[in-house]
Amino acid sequence: MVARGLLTFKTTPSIVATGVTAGPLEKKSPFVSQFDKVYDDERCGLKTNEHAHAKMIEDACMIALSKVDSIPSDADFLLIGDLVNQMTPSNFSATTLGIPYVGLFSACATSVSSLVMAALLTEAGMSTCAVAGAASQHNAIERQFRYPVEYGAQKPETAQWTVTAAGVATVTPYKKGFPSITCATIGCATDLGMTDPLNMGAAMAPAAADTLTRHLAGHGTKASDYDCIMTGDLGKTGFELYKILIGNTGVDVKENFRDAGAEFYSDNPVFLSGASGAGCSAAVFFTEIIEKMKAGDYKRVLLIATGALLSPMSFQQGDTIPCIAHAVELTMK
Amino acid sequence: MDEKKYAQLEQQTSPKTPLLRNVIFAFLTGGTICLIGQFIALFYMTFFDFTERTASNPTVATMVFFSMLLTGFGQYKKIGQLGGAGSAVPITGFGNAVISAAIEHKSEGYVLGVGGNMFKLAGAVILFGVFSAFVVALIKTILVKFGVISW
Amino acid sequence: MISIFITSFIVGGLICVVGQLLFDVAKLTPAHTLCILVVTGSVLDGFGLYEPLIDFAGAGATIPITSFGNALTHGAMAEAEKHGLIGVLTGMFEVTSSGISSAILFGFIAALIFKSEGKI
Amino acid sequence: MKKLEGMHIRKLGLAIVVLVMLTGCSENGIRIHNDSSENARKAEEVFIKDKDLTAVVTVFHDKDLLTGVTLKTFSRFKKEKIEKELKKKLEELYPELDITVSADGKIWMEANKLINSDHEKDLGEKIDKLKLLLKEET
Repeated sequence: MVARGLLTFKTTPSIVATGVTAGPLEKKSPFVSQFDKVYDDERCGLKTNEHAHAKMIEDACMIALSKVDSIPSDADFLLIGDLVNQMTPSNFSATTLGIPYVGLFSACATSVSSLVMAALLTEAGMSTCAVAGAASQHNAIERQFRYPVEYGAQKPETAQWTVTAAGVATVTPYKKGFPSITCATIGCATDLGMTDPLNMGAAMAPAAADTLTRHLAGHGTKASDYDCIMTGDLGKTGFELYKILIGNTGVDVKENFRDAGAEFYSDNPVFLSGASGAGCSAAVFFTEIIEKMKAGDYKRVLLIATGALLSPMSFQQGDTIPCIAHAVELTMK
Repeated sequence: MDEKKYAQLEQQTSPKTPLLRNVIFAFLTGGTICLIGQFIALFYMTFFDFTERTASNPTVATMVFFSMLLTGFGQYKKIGQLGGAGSAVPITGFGNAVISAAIEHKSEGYVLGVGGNMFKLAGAVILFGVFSAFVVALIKTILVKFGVISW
Repeated sequence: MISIFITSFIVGGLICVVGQLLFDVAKLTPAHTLCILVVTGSVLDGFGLYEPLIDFAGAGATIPITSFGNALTHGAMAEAEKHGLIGVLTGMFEVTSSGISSAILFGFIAALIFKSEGKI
Repeated sequence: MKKLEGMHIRKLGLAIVVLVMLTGCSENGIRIHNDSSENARKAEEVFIKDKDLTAVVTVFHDKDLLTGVTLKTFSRFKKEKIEKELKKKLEELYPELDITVSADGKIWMEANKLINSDHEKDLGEKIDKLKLLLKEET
């Protein structure tokens, strides 16, 4: 049976390895000990931010592959994305890696959308080893979407800090002892007329709420069935709004609701509302969540990555911010 | 949920802009920058042949120089986060806009990058400054011609 | 003369408060705010009000961006006073602001020696 | 060590200059230096009557009359007007002299320096230089 946007994976592809790299500022994150590689230089010793961005993706992919004793030529697909114009960092890392590559863009929701694509390819029997993930680099993204990094603009408390991180996962057919992808929901682009690019959490919250509602209804589950329902990068402001929206639909909002953006820099006030960026959800999902699943703390989790689909041009032309949220359900059998 | 209701909910939930705090910090930051400017003007008046009026040019240039150092060493954005308009409105903020864009676009080369993007943020200020100067001077000249006002 | 330090602090601070209100109450971007202030300075000079403010507050009036509008208008009007209507045009090409030239100069020097860093 | 000491002295000197400027400026008073044949009393009376002024320094030298004044805080708004009016009054009193009146801090400082230094020979030159300075536009 085909249901709109709802996917169920009968073969339950597994995430057998993850690779997460992060920049120097991410040492302030409580998750830092779980990251595979943390650079001391935000440009990774390279000339430009964009080169560093590509290098981060490359290293994350190499780490994710090396954990299953593979090399890039063993991988069938590379499904990654970032936020820079035309995703050049992903493209450059794909050139270096030499894996058949599809660039994906769902803004900050790319971590889940790429994971879903990898699961689909695996389910169809077309892939035995797919690398999926997303990345962002603070300097490269800031200069594109907002102001030059050194520009002294006052950010409101709702503003989020784009993380410098890349997170990728190696997806293979079902393997015992690893978290596996059982089902997913592709979100609808939602736009409730928010226009403030310094309050992206508020813009993304309705999309996350919508996708969660659809996932629960479509797959016939309850929020309490999950050990953890983690959203991508709503930040503190967006997370509050999202919980209210979800509460309004009659779902019991309990402690199993978490947000990667709000937790990424814990309560450090200099990061204002929290973290954002494609790398934020990818880095937390592929460390904290996967580790907890492997350790047996979490049996069943729902990951909802959210993305604001704006461009600097659409904002300057006075358009609203359309948002997207994709959900993927992982279980530990 | 429709757009209006959500906008309302968003207004209620999002943290309020601390207006009073922002205004006070803007006043203190802006005031301090101007006070430093006054000391520099005094310096130029005391040690060089500048009058109060002519000292403003080297003072402005010196303030932009300070702005360059603060921007280059990554301090101006911290002042900006604290002071808001207090650091954006003085000429140092204009300098910061030009200098930060120049540093940022260095990676695209000195001609296309630095040259082409230096006035990305500050260009609008120059445009409206020059245009409004033209309009104001034109209007005043015409009014003087018709004897409505005098210089 | 000690009073000029006090007046420069207060007047400079107040101009910035106007900017902050434009940020927070009118919800304008920094670029819009600065443009409005520059035009304000230029119009004030048209009414002959900005120069007295400079006499009163010194750097408190010359350091905020409003003085940039004032300087340009003042240059254009000085030419217009001498040469009439054509002076408005010729004046426009003569007026300069030390703010722009120093920002260009130091901006380029900064690009030569500094790199941007996304640190906090 | 000597270099260090020199720096300290220079710094101290600078601090003193600033302090003197800050305190010295606020004191009321009229200083007149007269080495011309004119009677300075008439000018003094004008200065005393003018309520906008806080301090005056005046140098009479040959055919020159240089006056630097400091104004009350809120009178500074009318700086140009006050300068013009004062100049007019002085011109009526001393039609023979070339009169320069300024409320600019630089003139006030320099006029004070002229009186403090006893070099009378290049007084005229220095006054001419100040007049030139005033003519400069921003």
